[in-house]
Amino acid sequence: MTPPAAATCPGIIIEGLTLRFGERTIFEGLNLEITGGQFVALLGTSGVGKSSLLKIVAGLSKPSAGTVRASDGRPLQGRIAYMGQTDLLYPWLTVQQNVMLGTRLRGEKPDVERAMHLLKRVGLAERAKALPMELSGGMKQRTAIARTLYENRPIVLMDEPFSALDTFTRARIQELAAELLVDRTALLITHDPFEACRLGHHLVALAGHPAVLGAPILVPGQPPRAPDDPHLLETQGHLMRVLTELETE
Amino acid sequence: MTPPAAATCPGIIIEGLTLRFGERTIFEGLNLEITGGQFVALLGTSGVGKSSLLKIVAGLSKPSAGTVRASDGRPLQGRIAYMGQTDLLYPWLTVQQNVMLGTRLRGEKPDVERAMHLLKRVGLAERAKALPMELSGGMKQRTAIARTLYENRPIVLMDEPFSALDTFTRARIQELAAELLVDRTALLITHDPFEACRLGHHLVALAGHPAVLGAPILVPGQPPRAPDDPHLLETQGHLMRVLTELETE
Amino acid sequence: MTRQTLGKIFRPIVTLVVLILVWWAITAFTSLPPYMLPSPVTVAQALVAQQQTLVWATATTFSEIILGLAAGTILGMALALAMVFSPILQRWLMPLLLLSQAIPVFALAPLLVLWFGFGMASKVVMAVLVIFFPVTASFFDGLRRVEIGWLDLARTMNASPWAMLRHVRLFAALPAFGSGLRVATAIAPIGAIIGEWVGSSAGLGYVMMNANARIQTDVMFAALTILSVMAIVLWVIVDRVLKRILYWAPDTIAAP
Amino acid sequence: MTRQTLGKIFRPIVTLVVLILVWWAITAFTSLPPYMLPSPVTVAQALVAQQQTLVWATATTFSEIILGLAAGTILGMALALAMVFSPILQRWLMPLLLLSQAIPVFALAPLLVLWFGFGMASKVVMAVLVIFFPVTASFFDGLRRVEIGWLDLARTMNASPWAMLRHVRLFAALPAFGSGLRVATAIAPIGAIIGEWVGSSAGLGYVMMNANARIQTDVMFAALTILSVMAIVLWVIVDRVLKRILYWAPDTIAAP
Amino acid sequence: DQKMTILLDWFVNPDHAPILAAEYSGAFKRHGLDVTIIAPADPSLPPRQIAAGQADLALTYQPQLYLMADEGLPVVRVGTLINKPLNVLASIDGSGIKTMADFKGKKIGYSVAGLDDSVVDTMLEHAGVSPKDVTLVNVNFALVTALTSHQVDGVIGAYRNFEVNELKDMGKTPVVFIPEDYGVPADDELVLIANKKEAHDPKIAAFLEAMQEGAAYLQAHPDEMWAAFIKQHPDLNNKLNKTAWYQTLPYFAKDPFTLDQKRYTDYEQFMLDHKLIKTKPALADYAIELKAP
Ligand SMILES: Nc1ncnc2c1ncn2[C@@H]1O[C@H](COP(=O)(O)OP(=O)(O)OP(=O)(O)O)[C@@H](O)[C@H]1O
Ligand SMILES: Nc1ncnc2c1ncn2[C@@H]1O[C@H](COP(=O)(O)OP(=O)(O)OP(=O)(O)O)[C@@H](O)[C@H]1O
Ligand SMILES: [Mg+2]
Ligand SMILES: [Mg+2]
Repeated sequence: MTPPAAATCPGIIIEGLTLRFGERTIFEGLNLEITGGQFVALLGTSGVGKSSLLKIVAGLSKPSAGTVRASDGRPLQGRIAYMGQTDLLYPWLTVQQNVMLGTRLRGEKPDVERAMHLLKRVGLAERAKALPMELSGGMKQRTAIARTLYENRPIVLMDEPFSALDTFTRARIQELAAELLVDRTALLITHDPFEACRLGHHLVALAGHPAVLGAPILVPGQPPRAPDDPHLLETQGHLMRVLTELETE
Repeated sequence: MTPPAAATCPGIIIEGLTLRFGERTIFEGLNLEITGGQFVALLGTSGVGKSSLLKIVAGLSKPSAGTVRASDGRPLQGRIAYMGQTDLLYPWLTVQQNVMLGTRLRGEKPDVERAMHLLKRVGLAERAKALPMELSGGMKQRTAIARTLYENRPIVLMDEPFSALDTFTRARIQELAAELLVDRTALLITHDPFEACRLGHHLVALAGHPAVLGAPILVPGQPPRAPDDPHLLETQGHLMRVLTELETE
Repeated sequence: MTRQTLGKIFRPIVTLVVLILVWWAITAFTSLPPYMLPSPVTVAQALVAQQQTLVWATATTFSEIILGLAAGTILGMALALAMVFSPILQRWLMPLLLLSQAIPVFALAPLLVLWFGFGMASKVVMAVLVIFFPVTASFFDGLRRVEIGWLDLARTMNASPWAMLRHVRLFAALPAFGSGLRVATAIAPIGAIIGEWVGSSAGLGYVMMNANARIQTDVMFAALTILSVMAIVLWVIVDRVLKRILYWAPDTIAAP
Repeated sequence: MTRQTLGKIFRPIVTLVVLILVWWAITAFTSLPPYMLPSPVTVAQALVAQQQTLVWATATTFSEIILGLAAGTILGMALALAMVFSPILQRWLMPLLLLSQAIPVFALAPLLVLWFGFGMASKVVMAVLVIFFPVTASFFDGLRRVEIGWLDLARTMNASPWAMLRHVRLFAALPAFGSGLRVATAIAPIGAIIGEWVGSSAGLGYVMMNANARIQTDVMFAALTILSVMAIVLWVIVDRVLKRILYWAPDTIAAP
Repeated sequence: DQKMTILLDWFVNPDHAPILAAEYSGAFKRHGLDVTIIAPADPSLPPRQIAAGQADLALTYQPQLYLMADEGLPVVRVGTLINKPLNVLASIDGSGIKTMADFKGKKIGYSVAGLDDSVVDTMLEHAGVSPKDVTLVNVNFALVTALTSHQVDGVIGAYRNFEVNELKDMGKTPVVFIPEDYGVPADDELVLIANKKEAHDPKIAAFLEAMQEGAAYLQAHPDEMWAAFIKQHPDLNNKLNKTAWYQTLPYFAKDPFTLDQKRYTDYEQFMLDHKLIKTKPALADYAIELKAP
């Protein structure tokens, strides 16, 4: 479980990214550089193109134009852990097997201990043998989080990973994520400004038709920030203003 | 689109409700009375049994013991609009057809105007002819909300209806819901204490193993409350304390 | 006409041509005697020589196939729907359906002929017997394995069992139904041929049986070629139509 | 043994008994001559009288069914997998598979006997030809209509195409495969019977054709009864096994 | 012992008695032969298998010989099992058929196994009925059922020693028309064919000789042979087969070697006249007479 050294976690460079579905342009000419080892939160109104952007970065769909590459010049593929907006659990696998899916798919030896440790941290140790259909919505989401963290990859992409969790569970799992993803390059989509400010080194907003990326907002201090961190509250206020401006433009 | 008069919206009486899955007791002996025309927000940690409770009230699953009935003695069935935790859109229907699903299923004349009005209010008027697979996560959820509101039923049950929406869209749709559900009996599951305080006449928390319902917390004033309503902030603080207590018990 | 549509039209033709070339190569370069497998050239000659007979036989068999497929599909759907509606019916119907599949033609033939005579009817009935089962089995499987949430939702909307079937189960079962229909389409030609086996005085099966008995292998293969082309064309049509109907159930084959 | 398991065992038996009673009623109360449909009593007598022949024939046909079903399922799966792996292969294979379904037995028989001789092999090959297609078609359909998200996720996890197939597509296609296997199981007995058409001198199909040719309707129906029971028992077994394997794909039939 | 395979024309039945008798009486063994008998379900299969060298001998019908020669199958007749025709056009009392002329506007069922449709045409023409006025229906192997259920008014391909008895057994009165009476030349009902390459192999002659001994033994001990037959084929133990067993005895060729040249050339002319074959083959092309060793 030792994370790769900060130096080994590549940054992500997004250049001129454009996405169109037929006539509709979702976003156009997006540029963004995420420094290796940084945690970036991506915000934006519903339907603006956040998930689409994340999928392109993950290599799961092709942009209409533009490129995404790693800062170290090596291919991104194979170094990304991706968590989609829906849980995407395999219904025929137990919770534990779902968590260890990566090793299973790569034909590696599954690390049961690590999986059980993660399940414990997300509060599902007792349900390790349950099937997804026996879980509540939030439990499914936590399983998916555990699966993503189990992957132990230098780059982590997460699409609204905590949306189905209550305040307390959410806070706990945010801390877990921050702990395990320290020095990883992470891009996280969230609708919760508080969450964004708590976890991110930088915040980026996607807005408009076609959508463009706002200038990254720096959050001072190191994540995860305590809920009452003054930086946090300050940045949250700033963020809300920025978002409100974008919204009313 | 005229809502039924307040008097015609029945309350819900839950008595001695118990749910077990095999050996595991989810909740036991729940009692709750929701006055007709009231908006009740249900909170609780992930996996505590909120969705299960809602499904039982909706008549979709059987409790191990206990009863749910309408305060006016008539059957509940047929008077409930239910929105599940997942969007449950039919992939072969367009957004608009999904919204008008109820009338289609009952063989009634679909009310296109009403559907389009609702779609406009949730910001999807332009995508009325799109298929669910062409929508973003939040757009799917908004379609499901429109579908639930289209039903125009005296009792409305909603399971985390706004979880995939950004702050602004969420606020707008909360207002829409509050407007259309005025004088309806509504039970809403949410993880967002702010949302609960904004929309609910009463707040109820489900907590513990097996879970029990806490005493309903009254939120003064009429929903939807303005975001800076002093009652709101006060109750939110109170609610957080209650939840924290339950959590740490 | 775009390049793509052109490709779609040409591809089956290219496939056919290549298959015929392979066939020709087999007859030319192996020692298989012509009375086992005649060369495509001989068969083409027979095709021309027997033109008249074959055109008429093709028309007959084609109508049997179409009628059998239509009736078989309708019957198959009806049976599946009946079984979904009533689990009791299912318990009694299923063994009967299995019986209908296990009984060989020659055992059924006398009864069929007694009831339906030697005309078109007995052949269509026979074809239907062969065709309906894949449709029933697949459709039934599809109907009963529907996302529970969809049914739950429909239930809260006061959908009658009928509306539930018509608007939810039916659509949800379409992909499975498609599988069954594809199988049914593929075996429809043999269904018609089996029908002609029962008793006939026309049709490609009749021509084939006659030619077979007279060791006119070329004529038999001429009829067989027509039958095969018919089978492939029919299947391609059904496949395309199904893909169009199932626009909402995307095919993921391009990215294995 | 719980009441439920008892019910599960008794239900098929009750079904069989009722079917036999219906059969008896038909022969007793309609004017159907015995050489069309003999009464169950006559058939039971033939069953006893021909015991020896029938036991041996049953053993033969049973092994053909099992071999045919096993080989057919394996071939069916292999072909479906091959087509999933290579769209080019699919384009060339599909017409061949359709051909294999459109060619009647009597046209194939000489070639089969030539290649596989008069023994068990040619019969099993024939049975396989009948059985494999529903498996291929349904499985292939299931394999290609997989939730895209599952595939996407696996892709980010560096799954090889093989792992993707083995751990994702395969499981996701199991319900569809089940449909196909159910159809294959239902037609497996007729597959074996058709196999016996090809240079046969043993098996229930042989006994039946023989009896049919000799108008020994009672013997034919005795063999038919055995075949039917075999078909139903086989189907029930496969159905139960499939339901067990598909524990994660719930059946919603109880709540239509 | 020398291994041999013989393909019957169809399922085992009393028509095959001499071959079976040779087996039961040990005649094959005495001639150093170990014979495997295979009964196919489709009568058109054996000639092809002989042509392909998959068996040593096969039973077929004389008219088939011309078709095979016409199609270039390398097979020749080497012996005869039944040297008289068995085929009849049968009807039953109550179908309104008394003479051949009554078939005008009626349906006749036949099995596509042979040339029965041409035979019917010849018979009809001989009786002054245009074949166009009669519908021929392929009823496959359900001749008797088709007739008794009145789906057809007559059937061709019924055998004198079998289906005719069967109709009687069912309480019907058969009305029988013999093809030879209506301009169809007589033929050998069942003949043995071998691959041209193998025809002069001594084991073929040995087989014929053993079969001849079998036939002789059968004529002398029909009861014993019947008992042996039903012991081997208990499923065939019924009245119908028993009647056929005894009724067929006079039809078996006493000398399987003999080739009645005139009968073969006459039939060849018949085939040619009816355009059933395209060319006139030489007799030696399709039938030879072997010397008994
Ligand atoms: N079919 C089932 N079989 C067994 N256990 C089940 C089943 N369905 C739900 N449960 C269990 O019931 C409990 C309550 O689930 P429920 O979905 O009601 O939770 P919830 O309060 O809605 O949680 P969340 O906020 O995560 O949606 C969970 O522990 C879940 O594992
Ligand atoms: N397959 C598709 N075909 C057509 N349009 C699509 C398709 N997939 C996505 N879109 C459109 O692209 C836009 C962006 O979708 P995306 O899922 O990226 O939004 P998002 O920012 O993640 O929204 P949310 O917060 O609601 O999840 C939406 O307008 C959606 O309708
Ligand atoms: Mg999204
Ligand atoms: Mg829930």
